[in-house]
Amino acid sequence: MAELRTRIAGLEMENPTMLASGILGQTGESLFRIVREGGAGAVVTKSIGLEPREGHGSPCLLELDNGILNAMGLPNPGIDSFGEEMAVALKAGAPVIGSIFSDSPSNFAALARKMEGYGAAAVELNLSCPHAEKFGLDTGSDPAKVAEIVSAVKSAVKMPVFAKLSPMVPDITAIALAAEDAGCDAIVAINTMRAMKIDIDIGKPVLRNKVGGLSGRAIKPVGVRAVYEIAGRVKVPVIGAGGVYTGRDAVEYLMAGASAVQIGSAVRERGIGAFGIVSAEIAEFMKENKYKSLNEIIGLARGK
Amino acid sequence: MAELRTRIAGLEMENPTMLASGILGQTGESLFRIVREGGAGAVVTKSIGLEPREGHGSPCLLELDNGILNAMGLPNPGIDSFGEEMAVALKAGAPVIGSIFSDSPSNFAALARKMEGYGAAAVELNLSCPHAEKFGLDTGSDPAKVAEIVSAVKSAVKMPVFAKLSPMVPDITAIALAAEDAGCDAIVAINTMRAMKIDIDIGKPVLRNKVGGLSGRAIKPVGVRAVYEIAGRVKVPVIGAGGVYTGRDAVEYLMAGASAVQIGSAVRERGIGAFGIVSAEIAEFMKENKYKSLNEIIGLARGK
Amino acid sequence: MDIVTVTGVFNETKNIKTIRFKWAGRSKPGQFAMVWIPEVDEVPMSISFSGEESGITVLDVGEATWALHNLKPGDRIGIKGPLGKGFSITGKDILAVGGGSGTAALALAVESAIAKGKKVRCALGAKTSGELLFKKRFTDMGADVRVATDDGSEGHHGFVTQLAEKLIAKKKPDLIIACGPERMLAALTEVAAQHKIGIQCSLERYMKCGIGLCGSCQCGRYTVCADGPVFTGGQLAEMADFGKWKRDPSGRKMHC
Amino acid sequence: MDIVTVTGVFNETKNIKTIRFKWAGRSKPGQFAMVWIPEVDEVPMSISFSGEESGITVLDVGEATWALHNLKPGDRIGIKGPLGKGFSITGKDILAVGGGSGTAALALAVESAIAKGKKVRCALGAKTSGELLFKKRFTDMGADVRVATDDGSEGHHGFVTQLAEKLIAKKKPDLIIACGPERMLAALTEVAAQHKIGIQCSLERYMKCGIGLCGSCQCGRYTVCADGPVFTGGQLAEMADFGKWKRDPSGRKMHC
Ligand SMILES: Cc1cc2nc3c(=O)[nH]c(=O)nc-3n(C[C@H](O)[C@H](O)[C@H](O)COP(=O)(O)OP(=O)(O)OC[C@H]3O[C@@H](n4cnc5c(N)ncnc54)[C@H](O)[C@@H]3O)c2cc1C
Ligand SMILES: Cc1cc2nc3c(=O)[nH]c(=O)nc-3n(C[C@H](O)[C@H](O)[C@H](O)COP(=O)(O)OP(=O)(O)OC[C@H]3O[C@@H](n4cnc5c(N)ncnc54)[C@H](O)[C@@H]3O)c2cc1C
Ligand SMILES: Cc1cc2nc3c(=O)[nH]c(=O)nc-3n(C[C@H](O)[C@H](O)[C@H](O)COP(=O)(O)O)c2cc1C
Ligand SMILES: Cc1cc2nc3c(=O)[nH]c(=O)nc-3n(C[C@H](O)[C@H](O)[C@H](O)COP(=O)(O)O)c2cc1C
Ligand code: FES
Ligand code: FES
Repeated sequence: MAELRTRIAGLEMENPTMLASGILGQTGESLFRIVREGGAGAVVTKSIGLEPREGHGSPCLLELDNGILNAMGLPNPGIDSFGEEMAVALKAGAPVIGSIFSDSPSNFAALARKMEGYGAAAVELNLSCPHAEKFGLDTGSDPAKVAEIVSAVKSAVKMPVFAKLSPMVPDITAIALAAEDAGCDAIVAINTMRAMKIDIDIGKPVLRNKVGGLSGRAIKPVGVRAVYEIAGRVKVPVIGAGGVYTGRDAVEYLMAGASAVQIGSAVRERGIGAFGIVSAEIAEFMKENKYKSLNEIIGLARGK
Repeated sequence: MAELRTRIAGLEMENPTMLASGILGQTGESLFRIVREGGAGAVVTKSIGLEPREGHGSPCLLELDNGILNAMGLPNPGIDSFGEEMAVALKAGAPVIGSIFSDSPSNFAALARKMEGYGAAAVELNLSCPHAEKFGLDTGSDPAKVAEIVSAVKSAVKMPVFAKLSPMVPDITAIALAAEDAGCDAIVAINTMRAMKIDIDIGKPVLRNKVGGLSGRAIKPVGVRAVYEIAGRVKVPVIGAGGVYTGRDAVEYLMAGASAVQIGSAVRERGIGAFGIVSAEIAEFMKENKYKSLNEIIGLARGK
Repeated sequence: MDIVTVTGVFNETKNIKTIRFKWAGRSKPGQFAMVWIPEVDEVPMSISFSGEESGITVLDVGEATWALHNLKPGDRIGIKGPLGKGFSITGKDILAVGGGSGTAALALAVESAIAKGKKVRCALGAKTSGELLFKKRFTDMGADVRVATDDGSEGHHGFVTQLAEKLIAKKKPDLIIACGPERMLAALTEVAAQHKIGIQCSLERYMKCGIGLCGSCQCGRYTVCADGPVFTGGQLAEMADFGKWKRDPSGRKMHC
Repeated sequence: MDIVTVTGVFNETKNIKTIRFKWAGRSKPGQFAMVWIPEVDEVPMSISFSGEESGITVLDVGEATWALHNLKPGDRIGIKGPLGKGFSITGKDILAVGGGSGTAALALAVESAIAKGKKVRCALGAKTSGELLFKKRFTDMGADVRVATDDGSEGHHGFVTQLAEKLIAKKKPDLIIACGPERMLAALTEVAAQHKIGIQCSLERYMKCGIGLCGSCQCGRYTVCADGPVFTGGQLAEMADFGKWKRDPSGRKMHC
């Protein structure tokens, strides 16, 4: 099997697949299992805020023909009770990346400090939730605000800081560059896209929150484009997300310039084993095409 | 059959389906045929600029699993030779909406004046091409620039002015409101989303331009959301576009608040008859659910 | 999601109703559905009737269940499902233990076990006689039904777990299947372990997505909606949370 | 799009080569493909060989066709197709008229007509003897092949349309199928009309998408890639542009 071990912003991973934030990442035991049974190279926690939040009402998730629509609304137990989950998750041995969200640079910094204290390998700043007021796009679409948050977090912690971006902006590279200039260590792209489903037999939006975020197959072409554009401009590694279901999807992101991929929606279809399966498929593709290392693939389509 | 006749910003349409800009809309005869044989209630021309443009090289269009990716690059014969096409198109009897693109308010105004001279029923401002430098998103994502262009065009022509918007912005309602405040008579949403496809067996982006615009099924949830949000804020009619393949898709847009829908990518699967077929399916849905007029459906999911 | 039309709403007890709807979901015993009541809520419900007209059996405890109780024939609701993994019935002599509305989760299992010629005894528990669910339905199916009530108004006066112990003492079943309050299930699991009887319990945890993505139903290492809701005694033994801790909608741990 | 591996590149004439590749496309006679040469271009090409190893037959006229000529076995190209509507062969006596590389579009039609036991005569035209395409292939298939060259180096000295008229005069065919320069096709259509013979011509128009969306191949009311590329004499008669006007990549009208 081709060598899949990789290192991103200092994090050692057995393979380039990570659990995306918000998928089963709320408890220590589920994170543990996604590493040990699922085969993930790293896991990102559910986005955690300062206070407990119940999130939006139900229905908050809907399967569409070619994607998943969710409006979870950032439910989370609050940072203070998350330490015990982290402790369990860390036992799995893979890097645990703490995802956090907030509405101000100082609160982001406070959350990051706690995550670092809990033993997170890195922190991922959710600057891109498309359906939670005040906690997402308002901030994440403004390069100055993004820079401010990244700076605040960088000066609060020693661990690597990842910025997770939304595709709902006219120029995602401007945001990525602002994050990089402010010191961020990796860019994650993309979060879900603001979307909705109306059930015409009922005549109403299905989601209780009406509007949600679209993930899965539908957004892969947008995610690949975002990674391609960002990787052409920043020096820090880029982590791809959006519609990775198979090894071939992952390779597409890698060729676009991603150093690793996150997997979320695919867990519905492929189970928590998705990470191991996708990794095996990447290795198979590499073998068939005689690639020896991930580095030969990463950025290949950029003509590097 | 349920009554499908409708009136949008003064345009009388036999049914609420329109040809979307850029699909077969480059010649008078094709526009004529899409009305007469295809059954469209109105047609929008290919986006026309001041000078002839060849567009991007090939491959410039690709079918994906759940959408179409194109980077045509706004090829067009230039406004001066478009009069003869308009003359032919107008003979079909349905409203012909002239789509135009440019890089400055005064050029937009000049183009609109010519379109009006050619007999266009309305002009659609393409403020949203995601893959043609200078002619799309830079302008279309800035409310001030959008307002300036709409104002310039409004003072140049008497016919209704439609603004066609991109979803690649954090807040599409802000752009729609700017367009409305500047006097625009209808909003069209959405244009394609910046996206790409890398062929991993070849290891290269497929499109010659690398990046293109995603249309079709994949973008419907984003389009419906955009229409829902815009229709909740503006008073002018909204025209929905993005992934309309069936009457049920059209009804979803109508319930979100659209007064009409545009159809583009679906022509690949359903042929130029798509407009008549979709209209018949809308009528069938209305009959089954005992709706008597389009007005009962339009905006229904908004709880109006 | 399927939009289905309600065909009938039937009283089962004074606070439990069955809602039947046109949906041939081919559910396996023990599976559930996420039921969307437009403009109200979406909640997990065991599928208690299958066939051309499936059904759910609902205890009114709050807004969503109240809205379900007030449905009328012709109303439309949304059904996502069938979801999760159900019971897998092995052995010849089955003891089904149901507490309150949890009995709904057992209905298709009892039905199919009897159809397959197995001997089925049921121990049903409720606060009071009038709240016993499916006593007649299970008896009509051919099950040997015994009941327990907290107030002693019918059958065994006390917990249904005690009744179950009595039935086990009388004759050891090959398999116990159960659904009800988690502490009842925890007690029953111990009983089963003592008697070395296989047991499968259907758990009810706070669910949001129902399809194994959101993580809100996590119990120990298991995702209840996707790995369960039915778990074997062996799996339950692994779950430190089982019978002790549950999680609220924000994911905080709370006592069961 | 399918990524296929080139299995061989064969000289047909001094400036025409056939590229074979592993692709069982089940193309009907007269259909075409959009052929992607990575990092170079994508161009429409008639499918001239079918079966497990399909093929295209390419006249070198510019960058893309030059790149196709320089492919080596093992190289990978992209194939979108089969696209368009092909010939529909009726009658017993077929006259196939090919001009230059246009003959490629006729190959599968000639092959299948002969396989169905029809009598096929071919009139092939080129500038000079060495540029005649598929003379041997069609003869080997069992067609009666006649040729015309502009320079008189072989066969009839002059246009292939004149040769076709001679063959028609000898014996009136049931159907004419043709592909070549549009003015040749226009002339041939007139001949067919005069003799009241059914005709089907395959048109070559500037194509970008190949699937009926972009409109660049529009000819009169027809979209050549989706409605064609093969059109009947009746359809051609409706197209005011046919043989007179074509469109450049920007959509401007130019003389053919
Ligand atoms: C797999 C599964 C199967 C179930 N089957 C049945 C059944 O067949 N019959 C039946 O009557 N009930 C069943 N339930 C319980 C049912 O889902 C809740 O009673 C219902 O959601 C209450 O909603 P409410 O708005 O009426 O009450 P609320 O006032 O919202 O809440 C009352 C209580 O119900 C529970 N609850 C609320 N929302 C949820 C939720 N989304 N997921 C889980 N529990 C919730 C909580 O414990 C809460 O305290 C099942 C639950 C699960 C997880
Ligand atoms: C349906 C169809 C089937 C065809 N089948 C064959 C075939 O079997 N064998 C063969 O040799 N040729 C065929 N052609 C013509 C072939 O597509 C062109 O010769 C080729 O595209 C030239 O590309 P180039 O880069 O080599 O030349 P360029 O230098 O780009 O152009 C040379 C000329 O080729 C034509 N051309 C260029 N690009 C296109 C295009 N995208 N679409 C149509 N014409 C174009 C134009 O007339 C141009 O002036 C077919 C064309 C069509 C439309
Ligand atoms: C149910 C669900 C919940 C999510 N929650 C979060 C979250 O809390 N924080 C975050 O940054 N992204 C969240 N996301 C976005 C994912 O992390 C990911 O960026 C997106 O789903 C695209 O990847 P996918 O197509 O593989 O799902 C969530 C996605 C889903 C489907
Ligand atoms: C091949 C192609 C060309 C297009 N050209 C234009 C254009 O010139 N101007 C424009 O405003 N939109 C253009 N669009 C966008 C469509 O008008 C429409 O907004 C979009 O495709 C979404 O609708 P659909 O999903 O029905 O295709 C083009 C789309 C396609 C697929
Ligand atoms: S309810 Fe979402 S994972 Fe179980
Ligand atoms: S080539 Fe695009 S429509 Fe024919």
